Amino acid sequence: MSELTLAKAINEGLRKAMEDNPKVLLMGEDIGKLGGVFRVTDGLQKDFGEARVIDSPLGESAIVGASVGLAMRGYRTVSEIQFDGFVYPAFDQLVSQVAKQHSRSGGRFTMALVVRIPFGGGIGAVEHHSESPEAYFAHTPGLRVVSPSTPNDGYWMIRQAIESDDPVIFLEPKCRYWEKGEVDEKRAPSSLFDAVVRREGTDATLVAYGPSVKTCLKAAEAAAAEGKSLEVIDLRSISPLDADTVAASVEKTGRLIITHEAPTFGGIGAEVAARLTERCFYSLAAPPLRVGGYHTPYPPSRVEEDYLPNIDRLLDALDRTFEF
Amino acid sequence: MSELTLAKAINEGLRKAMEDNPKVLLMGEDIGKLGGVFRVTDGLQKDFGEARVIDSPLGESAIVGASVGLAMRGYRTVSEIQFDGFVYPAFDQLVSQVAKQHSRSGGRFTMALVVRIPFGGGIGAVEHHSESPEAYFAHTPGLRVVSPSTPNDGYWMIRQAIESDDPVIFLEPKCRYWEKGEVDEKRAPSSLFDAVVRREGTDATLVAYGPSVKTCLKAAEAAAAEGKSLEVIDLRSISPLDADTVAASVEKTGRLIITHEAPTFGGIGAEVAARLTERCFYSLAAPPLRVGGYHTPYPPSRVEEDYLPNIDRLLDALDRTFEF
Amino acid sequence: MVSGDSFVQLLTPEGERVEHPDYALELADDEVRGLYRDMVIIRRLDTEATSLQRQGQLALWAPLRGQEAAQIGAGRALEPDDFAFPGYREHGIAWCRGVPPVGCLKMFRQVTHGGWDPYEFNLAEPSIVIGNNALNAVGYAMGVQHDGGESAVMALIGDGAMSQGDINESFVWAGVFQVPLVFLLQNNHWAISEPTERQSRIPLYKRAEGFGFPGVRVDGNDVFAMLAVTRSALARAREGSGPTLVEAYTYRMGAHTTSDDPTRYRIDAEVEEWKLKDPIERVRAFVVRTGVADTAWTESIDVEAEALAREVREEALAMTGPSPLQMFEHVYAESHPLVDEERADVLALLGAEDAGRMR
Amino acid sequence: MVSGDSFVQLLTPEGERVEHPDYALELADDEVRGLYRDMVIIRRLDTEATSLQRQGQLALWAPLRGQEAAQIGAGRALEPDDFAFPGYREHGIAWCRGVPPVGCLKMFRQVTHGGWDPYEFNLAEPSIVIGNNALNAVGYAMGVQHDGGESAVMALIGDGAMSQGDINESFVWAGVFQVPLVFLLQNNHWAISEPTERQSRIPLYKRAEGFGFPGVRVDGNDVFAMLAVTRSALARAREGSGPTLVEAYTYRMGAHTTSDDPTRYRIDAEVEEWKLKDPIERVRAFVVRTGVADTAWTESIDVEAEALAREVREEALAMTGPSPLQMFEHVYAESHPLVDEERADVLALLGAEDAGRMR
Ligand SMILES: Cc1ncc(C[n+]2csc(CCOP(=O)(O)OP(=O)(O)O)c2C)c(N)n1
Ligand SMILES: Cc1ncc(C[n+]2csc(CCOP(=O)(O)OP(=O)(O)O)c2C)c(N)n1
Ligand SMILES: [Mg+2]
Ligand SMILES: [Mg+2]
Repeated sequence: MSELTLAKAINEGLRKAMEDNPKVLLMGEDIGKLGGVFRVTDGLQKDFGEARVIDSPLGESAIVGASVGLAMRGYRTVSEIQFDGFVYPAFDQLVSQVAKQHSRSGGRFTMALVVRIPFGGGIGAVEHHSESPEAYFAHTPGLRVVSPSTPNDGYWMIRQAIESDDPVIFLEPKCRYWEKGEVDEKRAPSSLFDAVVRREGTDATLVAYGPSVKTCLKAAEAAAAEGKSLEVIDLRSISPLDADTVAASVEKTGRLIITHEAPTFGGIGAEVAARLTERCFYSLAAPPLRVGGYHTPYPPSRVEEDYLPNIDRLLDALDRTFEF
Repeated sequence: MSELTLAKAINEGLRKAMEDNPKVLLMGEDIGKLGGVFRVTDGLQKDFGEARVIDSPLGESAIVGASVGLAMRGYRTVSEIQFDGFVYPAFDQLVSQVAKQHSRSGGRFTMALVVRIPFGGGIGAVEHHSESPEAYFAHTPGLRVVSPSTPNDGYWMIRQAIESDDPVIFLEPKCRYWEKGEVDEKRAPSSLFDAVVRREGTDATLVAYGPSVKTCLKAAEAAAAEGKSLEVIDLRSISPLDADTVAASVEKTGRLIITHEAPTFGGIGAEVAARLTERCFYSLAAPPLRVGGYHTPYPPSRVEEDYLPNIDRLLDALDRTFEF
Repeated sequence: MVSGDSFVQLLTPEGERVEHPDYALELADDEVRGLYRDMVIIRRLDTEATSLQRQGQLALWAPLRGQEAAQIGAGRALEPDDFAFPGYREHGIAWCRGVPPVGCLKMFRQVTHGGWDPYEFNLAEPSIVIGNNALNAVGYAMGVQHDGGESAVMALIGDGAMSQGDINESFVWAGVFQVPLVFLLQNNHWAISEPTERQSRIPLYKRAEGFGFPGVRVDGNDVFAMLAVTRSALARAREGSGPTLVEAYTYRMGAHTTSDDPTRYRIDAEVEEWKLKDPIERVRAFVVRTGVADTAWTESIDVEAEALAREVREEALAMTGPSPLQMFEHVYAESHPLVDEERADVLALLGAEDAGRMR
Repeated sequence: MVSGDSFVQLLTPEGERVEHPDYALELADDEVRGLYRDMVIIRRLDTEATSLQRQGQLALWAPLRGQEAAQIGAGRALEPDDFAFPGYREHGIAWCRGVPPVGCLKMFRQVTHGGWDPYEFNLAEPSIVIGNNALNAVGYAMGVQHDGGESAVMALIGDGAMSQGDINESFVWAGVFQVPLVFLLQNNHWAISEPTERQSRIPLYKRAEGFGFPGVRVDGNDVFAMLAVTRSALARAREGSGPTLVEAYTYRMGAHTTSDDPTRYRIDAEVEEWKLKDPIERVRAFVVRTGVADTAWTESIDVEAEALAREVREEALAMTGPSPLQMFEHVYAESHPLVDEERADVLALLGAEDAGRMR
């Protein structure tokens, strides 16, 4: 048991994975000497050497494209995309090779690789440093997409992602990097792809992942003060989606709100809403509501508080679901 | 009035746009001398010259990236991506520049450009030639995404897309390229972003776009034989989404089925289902159902008939919605 | 040839053996006969596949006619432990790797997206997305390097591919990490309808220098030169001296694919001119004149090729598509609830259809 | 310097004027003073912005310290009609284009993603995504070409950017279409924590040759050489002779950005060595020794810079963020139902908050 920040917890998880398996390599821009711009890989090159923690040339397509070849050779790369907004040059390799090589080769090639991406806003950054691209990946068969919301999950999920024989897009909520939490190095909390109930409640279900989980927990606090009991579910895995856990909750509460920072239109919230409506149609007392980013480019961070789902917007949605 | 194939209708629309506006340029791989692998730009280089119909070097990122610069200089490019599966190298330019330049520049730069993409399956092609990437673009604020399903729409929508001051992803249902239909060069059928009711009905609403519209009409025929009256809506525009037209229908029928070739998970169907459920909650007699591609890479075309939404799958969904 | 630029040639179009200061080549007679046989056979198989497509038995075919020497020379330079990343036209490379001829037809008949076990032949499946394979090859080569392995890697690219970002990034990485990789560029003068001049105003092999590794242009229709130059490039790679760009200066005699119509963009005169540089004819002239083989033997090869073609045709026609349910196999290596759920849906649907619900 | 490779220099670090066969430069005294003034002012403004960030007034700042000559030399070579595509560190270029100094701070204060009207100054907004701007520049240059225009275009790129696919594709296109474009590469030896050697084993300017156009390396800390070489490259572009890659060999004296910690990856000795090559000092030495200006004048420039810095600070502090509703402006040029709907939602929400619904 130790108290770690999310960034440090992931760092420890990476270290453990590298100790356990010599085939694990880290690759990315500035991850070695610098330890990554968020220091998530801090100290790893010093301890595992430049051959296993590779400061790569620039070029996201190359980082991911090379990871594909290394996977074919039996290595397990954990590559870092420096910021969410810089993953798009790698989109072609992710969609055309990472996601398809396993099925194209009839299961012979295994794409056991992880692509780490610090994602989301709320840190007052400049453009392209606050995006939430998860829906692009979730809509891509062949990829798995997960996001830890706590240090304990950060430590365990990165290890589980590395152990997975499938490619995992590992989305790290950068605005939570410096928040501390208990990490139990002894016992994995649950499987990589299970959603967990972070707070039990009876009146409505709030579904979130990554950075938005904490926002939901705060909103649940505020709602409790108003006599409303909210259940908060942390999806943890965006693809595959643990619909069973959400359905169980919705059947209990009859009300569903999904939130994420990514634009609402065409976002994960739409999938959760559509899927759960089909599954729990008769349990729903109101339509699932979505609280997400707006249909605009991520705005200058001076106004990001107004763009990001916050407690007020969640409570507003709550009011609307109860008004139904 | 003339009877044209969809391919020829788009070709005529391009020709008209080039005649009307000298700033319109065409750019892409093999679009000039060859006239495009689907001959959609056939004859245009001969008539407008190599300076306006540009056989470009390979490289989708360059094709779109150069279009951005040409737009800044006041040109209106219609670039062709040879096949859906080859648009991903351009994804970064589309998401980071095409979609954002207008707002980044406070409205000074206008991204008046069109990216034509033959999309979808059903033509017995090899890998990467049958994909449906529309959800990626629809989830990207700053882009507009449309798809014609008839020759008349092909002729008019390409002209309207070129006239639009916003960037338009123009998805051409390649399996319909050779189907003929009436084209009325005199009167535009409707605005570029309106959905239209292709067939009126009272029992359930089928929503589709591009290649799937015809499949829905056939399914409606078959259903009629079984005494079920289906309303078929052609979205035409995927983003923005004409929710009003769909809502009006759903309030009438109480049942909604959305179909597309793209994987169901995280697809446009999810957005339509979630949005309409919120809008028409009390009118819905059953949850909106989705009939889409499966969560697999597009399969070898020998089995594409089993992957693609077809009449049977639509009728099966219909049975399920009525069983609710 | 672009701007009177020269290339490495060891066998003239007339079948004259010539020497090159940097590339000595000693070939035993049976090796020469082997190269000839390889080329005759893959050309015959290529012709057979083309006609199978014409008869509707393949969805598509990408003919290699004209590029036999480039592929056989490069393919025979590879050692069993080497690993290659081909494009969609590399039937000659596949042949050299030992892939059963029909393997190349599977993807074009669309019964699969693959065609063989990459690990059995140390040959990845064809990459259709231009450029992707070169970066994958870089990664594989980084792995070989990390293993301390002795083998080399080959990435097969085209003149059009040279304009793709991925290819140039692979040059950057290969140069920086000095990986054991040979970029085998078949400059067949066309990227579908676009001539090489549309991709570069200067010879393509010169691109390599700017990335810090050597580039060399070879007569791509000269199987001896292709073998010699590729061998030395692979040797360089294996000994840790880094990557090489080998430009095989050749010509695509046929259509880009069976759906292409070259008459729209190129003149016969050009094709005729290249016919005189045929990769097979020059070897035939050489072996007969030097007595390495007689016409009886060359005819026996034609017979063998004929038989193989018939065999491949039968195997091709026998290839049946996968079952619908197979599309759910290998999407993921580990179980995935959504895939399982959708597989069950299809199963139910198929059941329903069998139950006569078909309309 | 990499492998004893030479560069174009017209003014030594000691302030000695030297001649170069290919690049003659005649400068009137006031031109020389102008260049000196430019450099002193942007360095001072850069320092001011850095301290503003330290004081929490900017989200971030990308210091140009050390690259003043590269940017002023290149920036002053541009004609008003020319159009430039900068990165995030090009404050000196912006200054030369006439952008009010505070313009560069707007994006870093995050009150906007832009900072000026691109058409007013013929300068695009900074491109943050490495590589994108070079392809946009190619397209703009194609437009100039199509217009039959006389102007040139400049794309500003870095040593790290040289590894990005987009940059290399822009080289392909620029070479093939011979567009009026100058690639101004500031090789400041670092891409955040990665030395130039991580991007290429050979001098970067040599990359151009392989794409069919000239590359030249310049002493990037010599404002005279930068002006002369960039001028001739731009002239070449305007006269239709195609693109040029100009490598300004310089050094990033400060951190990559204010969030960076260079002590983690580079040694002081290197920085100290480059201090001796300071771009401003050598001009100061030159003007004073040659009598182009006296110390009284140089001091007056310091005073002017000081005043400007104060002005910029005040303007910066006065910059208030946009209203939340502004994020919905200019998402599209034409009306968009979803954007309108969401704007209305926010309006209602803000109303509700004003109505004291805040928790
Ligand atoms: C990224 C991408 N863009 C476009 C295509 C369509 N396409 C298939 S082959 C081809 C031309 C390739 O030319 P080249 O590299 O010279 O190879 P060749 O066909 O001549 O062997 C193009 C543009 C593709 N396969 N991938
Ligand atoms: C596509 C992309 N990947 C990663 C980054 C993160 N990043 C910002 S600056 C930088 C280094 C750029 O180095 P260089 O091109 O030399 O420019 P310099 O900062 O030295 O001026 C990186 C990797 C980015 N902005 N864009
Ligand atoms: Mg070619
Ligand atoms: Mg740099």
